Amino acid sequence: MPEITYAEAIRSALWEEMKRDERVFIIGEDIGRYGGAFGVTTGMLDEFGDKRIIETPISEPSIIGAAVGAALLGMRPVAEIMFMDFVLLSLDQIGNQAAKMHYMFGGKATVPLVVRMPSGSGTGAAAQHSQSLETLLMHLPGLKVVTPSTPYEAKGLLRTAIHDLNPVCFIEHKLLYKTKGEVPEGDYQIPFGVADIKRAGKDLTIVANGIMVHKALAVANRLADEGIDVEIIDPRTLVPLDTEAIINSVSKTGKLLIVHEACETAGWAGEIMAVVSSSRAFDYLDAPMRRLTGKNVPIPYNRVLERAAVPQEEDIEREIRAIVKGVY
Amino acid sequence: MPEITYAEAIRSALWEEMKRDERVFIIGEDIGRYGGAFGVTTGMLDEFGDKRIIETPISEPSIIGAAVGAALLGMRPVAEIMFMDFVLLSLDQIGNQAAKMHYMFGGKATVPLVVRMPSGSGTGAAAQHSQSLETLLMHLPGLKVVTPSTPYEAKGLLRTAIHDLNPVCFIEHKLLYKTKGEVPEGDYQIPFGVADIKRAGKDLTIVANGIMVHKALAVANRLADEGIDVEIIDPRTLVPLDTEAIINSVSKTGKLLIVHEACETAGWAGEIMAVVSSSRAFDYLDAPMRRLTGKNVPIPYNRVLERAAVPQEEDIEREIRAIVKGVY
Amino acid sequence: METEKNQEPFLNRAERLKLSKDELREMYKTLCTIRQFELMADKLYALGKVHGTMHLSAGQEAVAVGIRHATRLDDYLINHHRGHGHFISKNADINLMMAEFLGKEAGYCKGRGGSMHIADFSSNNLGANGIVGGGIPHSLGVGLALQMQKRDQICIAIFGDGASNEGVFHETLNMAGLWKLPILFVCENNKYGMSMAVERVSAKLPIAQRAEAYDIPWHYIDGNDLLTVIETVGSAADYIRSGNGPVFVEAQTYRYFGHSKSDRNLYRSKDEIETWRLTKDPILRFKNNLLENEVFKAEELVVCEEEAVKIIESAVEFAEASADPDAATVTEYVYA
Amino acid sequence: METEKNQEPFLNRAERLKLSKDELREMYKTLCTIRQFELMADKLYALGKVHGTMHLSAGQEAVAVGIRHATRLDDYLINHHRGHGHFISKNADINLMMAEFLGKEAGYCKGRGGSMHIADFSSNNLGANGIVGGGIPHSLGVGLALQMQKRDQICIAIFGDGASNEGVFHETLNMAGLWKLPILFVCENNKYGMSMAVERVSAKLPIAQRAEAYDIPWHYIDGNDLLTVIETVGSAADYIRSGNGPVFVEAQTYRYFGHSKSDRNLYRSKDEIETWRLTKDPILRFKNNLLENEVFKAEELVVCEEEAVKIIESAVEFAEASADPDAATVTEYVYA
Ligand SMILES: Cc1ncc(C[n+]2csc(CCOP(=O)(O)OP(=O)(O)O)c2C)c(N)n1
Ligand SMILES: Cc1ncc(C[n+]2csc(CCOP(=O)(O)OP(=O)(O)O)c2C)c(N)n1
Ligand SMILES: [Mg+2]
Ligand SMILES: [Mg+2]
Repeated sequence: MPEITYAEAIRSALWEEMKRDERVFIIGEDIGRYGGAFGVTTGMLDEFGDKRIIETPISEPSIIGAAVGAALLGMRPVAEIMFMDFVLLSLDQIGNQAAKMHYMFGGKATVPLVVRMPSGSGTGAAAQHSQSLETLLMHLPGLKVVTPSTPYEAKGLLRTAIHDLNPVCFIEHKLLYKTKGEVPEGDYQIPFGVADIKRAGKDLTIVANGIMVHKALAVANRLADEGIDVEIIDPRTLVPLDTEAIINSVSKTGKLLIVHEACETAGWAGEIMAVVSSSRAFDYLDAPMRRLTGKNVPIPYNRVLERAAVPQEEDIEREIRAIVKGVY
Repeated sequence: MPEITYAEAIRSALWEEMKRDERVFIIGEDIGRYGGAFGVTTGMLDEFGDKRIIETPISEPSIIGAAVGAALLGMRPVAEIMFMDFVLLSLDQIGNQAAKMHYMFGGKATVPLVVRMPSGSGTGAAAQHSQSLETLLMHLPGLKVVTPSTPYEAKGLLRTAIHDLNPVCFIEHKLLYKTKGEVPEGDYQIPFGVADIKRAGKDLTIVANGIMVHKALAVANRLADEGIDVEIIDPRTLVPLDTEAIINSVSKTGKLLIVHEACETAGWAGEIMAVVSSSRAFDYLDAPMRRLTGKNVPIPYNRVLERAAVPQEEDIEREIRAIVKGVY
Repeated sequence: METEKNQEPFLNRAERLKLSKDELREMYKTLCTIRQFELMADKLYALGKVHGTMHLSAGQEAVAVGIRHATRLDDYLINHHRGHGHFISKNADINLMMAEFLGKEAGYCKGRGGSMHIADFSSNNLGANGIVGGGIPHSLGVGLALQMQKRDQICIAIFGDGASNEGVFHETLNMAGLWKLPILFVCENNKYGMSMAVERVSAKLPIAQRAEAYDIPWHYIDGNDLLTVIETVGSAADYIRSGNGPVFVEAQTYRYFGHSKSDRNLYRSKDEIETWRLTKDPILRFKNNLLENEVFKAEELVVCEEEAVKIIESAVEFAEASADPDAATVTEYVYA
Repeated sequence: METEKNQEPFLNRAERLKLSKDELREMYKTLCTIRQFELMADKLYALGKVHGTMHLSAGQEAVAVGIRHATRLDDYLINHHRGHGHFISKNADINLMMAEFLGKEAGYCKGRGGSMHIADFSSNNLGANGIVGGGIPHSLGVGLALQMQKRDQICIAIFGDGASNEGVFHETLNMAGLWKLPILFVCENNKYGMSMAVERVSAKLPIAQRAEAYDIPWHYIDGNDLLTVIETVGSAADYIRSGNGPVFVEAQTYRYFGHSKSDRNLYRSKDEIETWRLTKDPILRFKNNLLENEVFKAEELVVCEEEAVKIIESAVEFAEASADPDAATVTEYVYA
């Protein structure tokens, strides 16, 4: 299988879906000649023209509003919000409009809409360009929430997202864009609601998403030498959530650590704990469930602080050791 | 002590603070002659005039933006968002601006701003006028989040909010506006981060906010006759959260039920579980932690469905019995 | 206002607009049906039969009927919270509307939406919106889709005076003007956004002049004069349908009832309401035109009025006989 | 554009604007300092010393210097992401700016903000904003506060051409016009919002004409001609300070560097950039004016230029010698 980057994987999903289905179009800021802030749509304007690569003024609420309207008419818009932080400008259109229409109209409207947005810190872009806000979107019923961690998943999940009849928030971690991975040629989709066990293990379950999957994997591989055998579950889609995979894993390992870059307070780690708590896995827990998350701070600019604001490998390692030893 | 309504308590806090401090002003839609959608500011235009009761066009993002600017100049704006659902329109100004300025500017800016907003279902106002979105606000560092359950708390917490130097989201449940309760005359404040034990008990801890405090209380009082002794903790402020009160209570009862009207997925019940999980209380748990929350649905219009969408007394009762019996 | 200049005799105008007698009768009946719907809604509310809020459009009927008549039935409609009139004009099934209003499973939205969210996708009626201005940007997507699908429908986006102060109004007009989208913007100016008189919230009037900043042609018209609405909207629709881009119409009108159920009308005088009712009522004016010009005899119009009453009464019967949704279905329809 | 008509000789104009020789020299030096800051920022970035993004204003200096000169030092400034020039003009401590740019604890925001969030509250500089248009509505609150506090400062709100398409732009202009707030809106039109040429995102130009819809006086000026900026902004500031309400100034200018660090300039031609650099550069034009009119000798200006270089070099020294924040302090400053 060829190795391509995460950004290329996303582009190839967009490209193939636009070839396949003329209802698919892209709408967003600077997605044409500029190719998007992270180069994801590079070359697409030349291929598909400006009727299908629609570059807009800087008007985030109405970009999503426009996508909603088009979706109601049977189109398959893929909207891009340049940085996930700006989703706060569009949240009425996403949360009060797109998410609620199917329900509010008694099942008669469908809003097949994908909103792509880059999340995460690590680029020195500071408080307003670095957030991981997936939890907010999870809390709004009607939305699906996807956080791919590899090129393979990025492509397969984005295709599924475009085929889905609901609004899907597709969250891309910006530090992953240049990471490479194997992606099969040809048509494949990854179903929503199916977690991927990124590493099987018996001592402790880690649930992590996006870039944290990689950090957890690196640590787990190191700790394996010491005989600490970590299982890593990548939910891939946070809504719908593969609760069974998590429950099974925790029932086996008896220990749970959730790792996310999103801020701690009211972050989705709590959701995982709630799921485990009200499941048979609770009885198998032989240690308290733990979370390791972004700190409750706006992301700072300075590199040292920025690193300190979100979980790093050494933090994950420390947490794993603490849980395994039972000393916190 | 005189009995007044929740709405009157809020008005009296606003009134007294405006008398006390000329930096305090109110800004929002239809807050003058109309007195606000729920009548909270009735009479204030006559008393304070239109320079301090500032009625705006329907422009939620800029209402908050204006309040932020005024706060930066040392004023003490109290902004009103007519229904909490519309906070999604203002979330950039609340979450990317107000919440982050103190941090982003290295501690040099302060944004003493209160945003009042009515939440909750029960009035047949359907999907876009009935949400309980406090969890979203909790997840944005820099904000404080207050959900008073009684007139006493509404007044005392609002005064504290106005004195606070940070942006405070003050969430009023609309079904509480007409409820009555004792409120002391004269000056008092209720500190943030101090939970109130609304009922002491030894068998099970319920953490509930806003209107759910009352529902839980009604059930607990009924169940007391059967010898089920429920402790009810009202955090009052979700940020900052009185974790000690919760940990102490759960350490004592060994059982935890969280009740909120907000939707289940990624709702703040998970936050409470995470707090308990990483505390000494975890060792005292003799039953799985449970949550009873709003369903993951947009609030429906029809009364029967609307009732079914959020926890009712019978649901709370059923949950308590299940936990106490250990049969779910 | 453009029409105040228009002194052309009614009959000439009707003829020029090619309005047949049947059409005039039909329009009169629709006007009456809307009014009856709103009166009934108010009555049902007073009787405690309505759980929830509502926004009544009595007084504004000519805007809805005029737009509908001047556009095609398959044109797309995006509506705001005060939408009953537009739905009725667009041939909505009034039984299903009333059932929705009463929150019944048989309603347009199976009782999930209520007055504020009535929609009928099967007839290109994309629904009402509880977020002021929330539907405005949807028109962009509808316009883009119509262009991409190479269809000749237009999108009619209705909103109130108050909504024109939301940010999406500006964003949408800019993109619509820029991309020359097939959108008819109709600002239904009923003088108030809830309690706020337009003068107290708008830096400059009429609202329609805002369209100029986006190179969008605009008209500020007497929305209580049915033929004016038809004439302006008709030519606007032609212009839009021919690919010239959007047009903005502000229709001056007035709402009789309070803003919603909680309104005590403290922000306007009884006098003002009465003056509008007595001297500018859109139905009365149309009726007088029809009678003075002997298009119809009084009895013929009475027939329309009675039919309207019957339609509404039987809708209430239908709705009341319908079942509430089953509580067990509360989690259905969250996802498609 | 208003100034293209203005053929008044430089010296007459300078005299009419009461610009002393010292002031002219000072302004020249500030222009150079800004330019040097931006060149240095670019250099530091190329050297890998900058962790994070930046938006350089080289080419736009006259707008910043002109505004500053035509307003009071204690007027309030709200800035956008491309703010270095405005901060330097407003007498910011360049050492602290540079330290912030390099993320140091000694910086204006203790390294928490970086280029995009420089602020200096002690000098009424309310800071830059990373959200396009995000700062615009803050001007309303500043204006209201100034009115309530009965002070005679004004609020200067700076934003780009692209920002004028955000909803808050409309909302803010409406309220500012309605309430006659003391706000000077300055749209710094550098022809692009990131990659999007203004013509590709605006239904109608100039952007300033949008102010008309809110009854706000507007000017579209050559922002690369320092004296034009001073003249227009000066009279606007007087007008505003006298209680007449807001004024809108659109200053046409051009940015030389890419939008931010990731820009490959694919949306404009080298030619275009070169033409602006060579024929319309604001510093060059001002310099030529000063030399041609023999206000200064070439050597005198060289002194200014050298001083600017030194200021920037010593700022870099200061910044590089400063410490990074301590990782342990990461959770400080979340709450006041
Ligand atoms: C975003 C938002 N803000 C405020 C409201 C509350 N609200 C409902 S209708 C209304 C007035 C709207 O005025 P206008 O647009 O003129 O429509 P009208 O009600 O007069 O028909 C207000 C403030 C809302 N529903 N949505
Ligand atoms: C709300 C928001 N949308 C998009 C961006 C990304 N972005 C940053 S600057 C910029 C262009 C802004 O253009 P303009 O207002 O003309 O300012 P300029 O950069 O040209 O100075 C864009 C799209 C952002 N920071 N914030
Ligand atoms: Mg109105
Ligand atoms: Mg620009």
